[in-house]
Amino acid sequence: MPYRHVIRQRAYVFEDLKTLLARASPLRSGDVLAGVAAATYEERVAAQLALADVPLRNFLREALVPYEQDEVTRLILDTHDAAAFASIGHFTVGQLRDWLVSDAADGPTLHALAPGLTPEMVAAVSKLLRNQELIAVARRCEIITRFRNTLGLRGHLATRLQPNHPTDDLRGIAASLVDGLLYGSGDAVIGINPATDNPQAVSQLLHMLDAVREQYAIPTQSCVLCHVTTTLQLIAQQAPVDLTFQSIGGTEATNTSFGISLSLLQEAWEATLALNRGTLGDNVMYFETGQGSALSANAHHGLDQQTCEARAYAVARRFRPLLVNSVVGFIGPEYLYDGKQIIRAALEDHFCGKLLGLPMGMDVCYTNHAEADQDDMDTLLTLLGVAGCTYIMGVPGADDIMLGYQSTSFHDALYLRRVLGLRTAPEFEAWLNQQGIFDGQGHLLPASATLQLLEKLPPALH
Amino acid sequence: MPYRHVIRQRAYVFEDLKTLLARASPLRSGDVLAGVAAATYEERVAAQLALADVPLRNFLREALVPYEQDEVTRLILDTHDAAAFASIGHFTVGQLRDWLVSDAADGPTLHALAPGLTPEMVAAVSKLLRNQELIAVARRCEIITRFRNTLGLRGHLATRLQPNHPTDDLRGIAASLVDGLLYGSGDAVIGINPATDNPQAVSQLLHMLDAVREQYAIPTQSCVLCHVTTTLQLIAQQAPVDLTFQSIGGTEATNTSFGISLSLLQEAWEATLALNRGTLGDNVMYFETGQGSALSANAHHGLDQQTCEARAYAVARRFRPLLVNSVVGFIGPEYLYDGKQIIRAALEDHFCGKLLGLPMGMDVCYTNHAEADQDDMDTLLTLLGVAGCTYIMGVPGADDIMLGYQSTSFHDALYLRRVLGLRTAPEFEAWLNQQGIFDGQGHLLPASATLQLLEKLPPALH
Amino acid sequence: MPDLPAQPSPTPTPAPDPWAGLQAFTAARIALGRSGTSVPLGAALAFKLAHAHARDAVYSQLNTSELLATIPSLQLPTLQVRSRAQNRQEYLQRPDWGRQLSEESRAQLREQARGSCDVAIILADGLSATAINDHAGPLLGLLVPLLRQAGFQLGPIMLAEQARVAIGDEIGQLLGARLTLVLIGERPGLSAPHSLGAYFTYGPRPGLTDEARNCVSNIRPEGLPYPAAATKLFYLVQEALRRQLSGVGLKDQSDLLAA
Amino acid sequence: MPDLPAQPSPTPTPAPDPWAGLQAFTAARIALGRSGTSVPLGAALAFKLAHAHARDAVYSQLNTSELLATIPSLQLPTLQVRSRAQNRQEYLQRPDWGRQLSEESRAQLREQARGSCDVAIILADGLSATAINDHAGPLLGLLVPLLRQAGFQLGPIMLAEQARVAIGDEIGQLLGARLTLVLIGERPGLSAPHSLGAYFTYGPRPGLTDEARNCVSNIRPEGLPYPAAATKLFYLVQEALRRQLSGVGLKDQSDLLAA
Ligand code: B12
Ligand code: B12
Repeated sequence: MPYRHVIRQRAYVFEDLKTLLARASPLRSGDVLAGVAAATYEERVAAQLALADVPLRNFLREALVPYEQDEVTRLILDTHDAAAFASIGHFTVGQLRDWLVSDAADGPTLHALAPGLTPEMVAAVSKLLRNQELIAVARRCEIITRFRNTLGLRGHLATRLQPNHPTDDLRGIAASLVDGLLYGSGDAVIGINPATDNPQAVSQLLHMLDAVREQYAIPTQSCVLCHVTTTLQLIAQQAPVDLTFQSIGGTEATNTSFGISLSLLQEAWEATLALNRGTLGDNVMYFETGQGSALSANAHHGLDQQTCEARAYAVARRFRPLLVNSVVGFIGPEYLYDGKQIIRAALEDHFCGKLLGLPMGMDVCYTNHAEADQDDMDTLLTLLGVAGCTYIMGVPGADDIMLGYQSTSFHDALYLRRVLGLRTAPEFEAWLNQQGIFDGQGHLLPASATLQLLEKLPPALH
Repeated sequence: MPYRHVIRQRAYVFEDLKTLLARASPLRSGDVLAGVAAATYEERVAAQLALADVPLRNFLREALVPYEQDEVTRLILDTHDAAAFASIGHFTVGQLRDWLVSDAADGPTLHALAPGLTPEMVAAVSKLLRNQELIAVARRCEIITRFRNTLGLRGHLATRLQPNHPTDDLRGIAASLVDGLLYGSGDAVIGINPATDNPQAVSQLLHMLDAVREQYAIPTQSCVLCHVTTTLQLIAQQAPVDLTFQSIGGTEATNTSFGISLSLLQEAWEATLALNRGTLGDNVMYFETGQGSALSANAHHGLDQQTCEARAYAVARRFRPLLVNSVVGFIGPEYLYDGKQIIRAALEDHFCGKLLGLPMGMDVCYTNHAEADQDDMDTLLTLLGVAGCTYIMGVPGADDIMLGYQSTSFHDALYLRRVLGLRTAPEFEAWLNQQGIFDGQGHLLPASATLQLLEKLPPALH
Repeated sequence: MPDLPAQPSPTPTPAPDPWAGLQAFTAARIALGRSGTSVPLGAALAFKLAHAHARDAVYSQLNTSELLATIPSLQLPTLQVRSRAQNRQEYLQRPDWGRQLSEESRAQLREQARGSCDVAIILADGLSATAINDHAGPLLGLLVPLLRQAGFQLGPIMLAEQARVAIGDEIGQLLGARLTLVLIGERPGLSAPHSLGAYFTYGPRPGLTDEARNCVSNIRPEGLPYPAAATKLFYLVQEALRRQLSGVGLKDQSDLLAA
Repeated sequence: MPDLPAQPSPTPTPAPDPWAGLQAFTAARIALGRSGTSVPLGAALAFKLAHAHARDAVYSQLNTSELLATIPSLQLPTLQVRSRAQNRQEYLQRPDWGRQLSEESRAQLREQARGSCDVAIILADGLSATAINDHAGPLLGLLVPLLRQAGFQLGPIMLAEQARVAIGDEIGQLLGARLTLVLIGERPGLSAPHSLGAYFTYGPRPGLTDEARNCVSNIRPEGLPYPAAATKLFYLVQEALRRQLSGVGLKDQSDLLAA
């Protein structure tokens, strides 16, 4: 069904909903690459004006990727909660925007509404929001998940400790891990990207992480971010898997290019749940997403990349994950050209994830072929802190020596907590206090050689 | 004296301190235009490395603009407080950086240190700081000034109500003024940029503002931002001048191009002080600055624009102003190309002003020939809120219909106060509560036609 | 987790501010209403559209043929010059070039300019050529007769492309003008993408800075209307020529507008 | 206002972290110390310099002449091809072009390729040509003999400029290769601006996506060293050819490294 808007005698016609969404998207390189972006600023605003008038119900009627062709579409439509949707079922996208920014849309209301929202509705409304509104609305959402600690509490900011090493060397990883712990990092998860997909190597990493966690009784969870098929294989071999990780996308074809499907994820979810290793809760999945992956795999069906991304959150929420994050600047300038585009996309992703009810963290990051630098990351980091982001990454000195990109450092998290008065997960903070790492006020104590952790280093470092 | 640094066998030589500072500056269009920017990223880092090793004392020895030629240089060196400087006199620029970011540099210590810092030292160290550090250090500074209310208290954010009109129409201005007050704006100052420099028109504006303020007993101050010579003339005519405004620059030649000099400012200061109109304090000057004005007037002496800007703060602090703000994105892309450059410059200006002890506000703004938009402003606004910015502008709908640029709206201030828990100046907030505009918690009440202000509009609107 | 209200949420149409009536007094974006701390969507999108259009105005071009067709009615010769900036891109990046004549234009002026004049009027595109296209004709239609009646000798009307205010300094010197009056497109605003500024300089010569000039700004029907602008400019130019100065020392004492 | 301490402030030299000894175990930026919540300036500037250099690496170019001089020692013919992306700018903006051969290269391959082979090896600049310049020679010096001894028939060594991983799909098909092995410059990191990735695909043909390939990454002396990389790749390629598949279904069961 075509949509239209006239500006100064010029009629803009958008042939269908997905075209309308794409043209209404803030400028970014990936959409230009895909040939779906608005050609002019005026056209973009025309699309936003037309989009504002689209009834939300249209999103339930007009699937952006055909129902028959795509299991993600089927998931979205089949699990849509009509009862939750009822309260806003008569809105247009523009009315949804005006309601979302109003005081009526408080945290609990948004939380109850989440199952009634489809990713496409959320993507659509995000295109009508300015950065400040993406921040202000997202910060009202409190999405709490639990495994061995409590994540997502208002006023808290967690970190994934990411102690990667180019050859998965156990000592190298343990060294970064200890460094991170001593800087107060690791409440969201201690998660390693393995350089290799060798199951035996992954298994060794899992055992090492588990041993460290047990040795120091750290109230957190660990994860090795290998392919889900490898994790499944290791679960079968009784490896100590806390969380199952997988990169996911917003279309079936993207997921195929990642070598996964919903049923594979279901299988992995069930297998991980069955391990029953969580002490406080049973959120056992960890997903990563990021704008651009669908287009990169030529699996975007003419959708803009932000809408594809929001659809990935529908995949994620199916499995009640402990953690989700968008690796927003990770892929490169092909999809998000510079700091400005990375910042905008990050705020969109965080907003969309939170509105859909996900425990949304962000990898505040960039690659060396992008037009971005640490200043952009400081900017984004600060904005996400204000927006109530659930967690960020903790990479030694912000330089991931295996993945070849810059993320946030342990220090960055300290900065953000300090200027915004944020705390680590309560169980983890208690542990940090007890270890003599934090001072009881959420601040690092001066480093001392007499710390328990240093006096008795993990065996891997002997 | 030349400075040097070798990177991979390549020796970078910087012929003097001003060249070193310019090469060490983060990239911006104005420095490229002036031909003083580093040619490559590597050269920029080399300059920063060399700059880190420069003793602070060098800045007292090596004037960037010759002492004989420039009264701003003379002001800086002649009023330098050697006693305050003593505690850090043995530092290099790099050590100053490491000390500034440390916990030792708390608010009171920084405040006491301010008279010992020259603008050039502060500009130099800012070039070594990332955005997050510019934010974190600036937010420790609490610079309090008073005229009819108290500005700059920690946890507060004030606004200048800016009700401009293209023909200085009294009704048009009053309409915007009332709109602003009803949105809680105006505690920093109600300040009009007059479209004309006609003294009689300015006088009418002053009387109108004063009448409104008296009628509603608003605990704030007013200002018409005409040229200082016009204000002086009007003071002589007994016009109700609360604050004297002037645009200032960082070199004598820039100020000459603005038609001013230090002695003229001194004369204006004394004349304004003599009016004795402040009830809570005697800070009576209001200054605006902005990177690029020196270069635009060909008055930069080969300095980079950020160093020139910091020198303008030395001019400002001489006169114990109530308010200072950098109109950071106001001039255009010739000097700050895009959102990224505007954001960086804004954080630098705010940091430098605060470190030098000034009540620093920021005009978060851009022109339509710059590569920037509302998203960039939301970003900058949020960062400045975290950085503890003293005040921002309040322009109806963010669109200044006379100056032709976009600044912050009344709504923007509401957003920022809401997400960061900031308040208006206490005396002004009490007035807003009493008027039924605020709810006692710092939030706007639903607009009602029965507000005192609406029931009895200013005479200009009859 | 609280249940959602069984009732559908009321459709959010942000209430207009009770003082919307004040909008009659100004084109400023007042009484916008709000939803939470946000501007209602309608106003937010209108703002964005205006931004798109203001950006376009920066790239507008002098409608030279129409201007050349109109001006002769003023019985003044016209000359076309360009600054050293070759295009918009250069213009935006090199304000210094926008203040200098191109080599060709300089040579041309050296050749063609003879004698001297009291006032040289320059129409410069500045940041909004639309402003010149729309307002220069009507304004000059009022101003030129006033100047002529007062006995001032006028130079040719110059059309200057990719020009900044200070280009008048070089032009004025080459024309031997006692005073230059530069009409220039002000940077486009959201609500006024075509506002005209007028800057005059007594004793123009390269190297002057802004303290040596005066400005009358916001000339357009919705701002300072043509008749008021013409009278004001006439008054000021006359004063400048009489007192042989312009700039900070010369105040606008005309009360024409204040009336 | 408190007075400043009469004593000069102690010179701020942020103390090293007591666990600085752990730096021996990893090139990661650990035990940096801190001043407040900031990284000490020395480390911060070192980071920035590394960023400048990593950005330069993106613009490095294949040292074709040296590569062409080295490879013959492997007794294999070489061919040079280019992707559809003509330069770095296009390469960065059009990843899809980086996956396709240029018209000329396609025509050239169509002409010159005859017969078939088991393994076609492609050296692609990717995001860091330096990685190929530095590591392709040494790695191939170990890997080619292994493959040859195992009796695999090797295609010509292809040098591909402005290329992405998937360019191997089209090349492999044109060469009639059972499997392609693409050695490519990984995106440069701060600490490793020259890391090499190896991707192999069984049954290469245009249109495949990444689930159909395998990857061995971080090949460089400070990462996965040449001998280990060669053995691992040899093991995996052998397995792929034996089991006639690559991608998610093929796991790296070699314990070579884990040992
Ligand atoms: C960028 C990247 C991605 C991007 C790719 C999208 C894109 N357009 O670039 C995203 C985020 C989507 C991604 C996803 C995954 N990646 Co990845 N990725 C990388 C990274 C950081 C850089 C690659 C690079 O520089 N390529 C060179 C450029 C010039 O070529 P290109 O043609 O543009 O890049 C293509 C390949 O890199 C390919 N690709 C990316 N990752 C993977 C992984 C595998 C197994 C394969 C076969 C191909 C592949 O995608 C690109 C587009 O086609 C590397 C780390 C490194 N240091 O190299 C890891 C890396 C290659 N990925 C890895 C993994 C494990 C994955 C996942 C399987 C994770 C998961 N559990 O789901 C997924 C799925 C990959 C798939 N089958 O599609 C591992 C591979 C380990 C191994 N030896 O098998 C690496 C080494 C990092 C790691 N250790 O975690 N990845
Ligand atoms: C940009 C600007 C500035 C910038 C100029 C720097 C720059 N490189 O652009 C800065 C911030 C430095 C500035 C300063 C001042 N400005 Co101013 N400025 C403007 C603005 C917003 C736009 C001008 C424009 O578009 N020019 C057109 C472009 C294409 O030409 P340009 O050659 O690039 O621009 C030159 C002139 O604009 C000139 N200029 C700028 N302001 C002024 C003011 C006067 C009196 C003069 C003679 C020249 C002048 O500076 C530019 C560089 O040479 C106008 C508002 C408007 N709607 O026009 C106000 C405006 C022209 N400025 C005004 C004033 C009052 C001032 C100050 C005197 C304020 C003060 N009290 O100090 C100072 C000092 C001016 C001086 N003598 O140098 C008034 C003039 C009122 C009047 N009728 O006399 C205006 C109309 C705004 C206002 N109402 O407040 N300004």
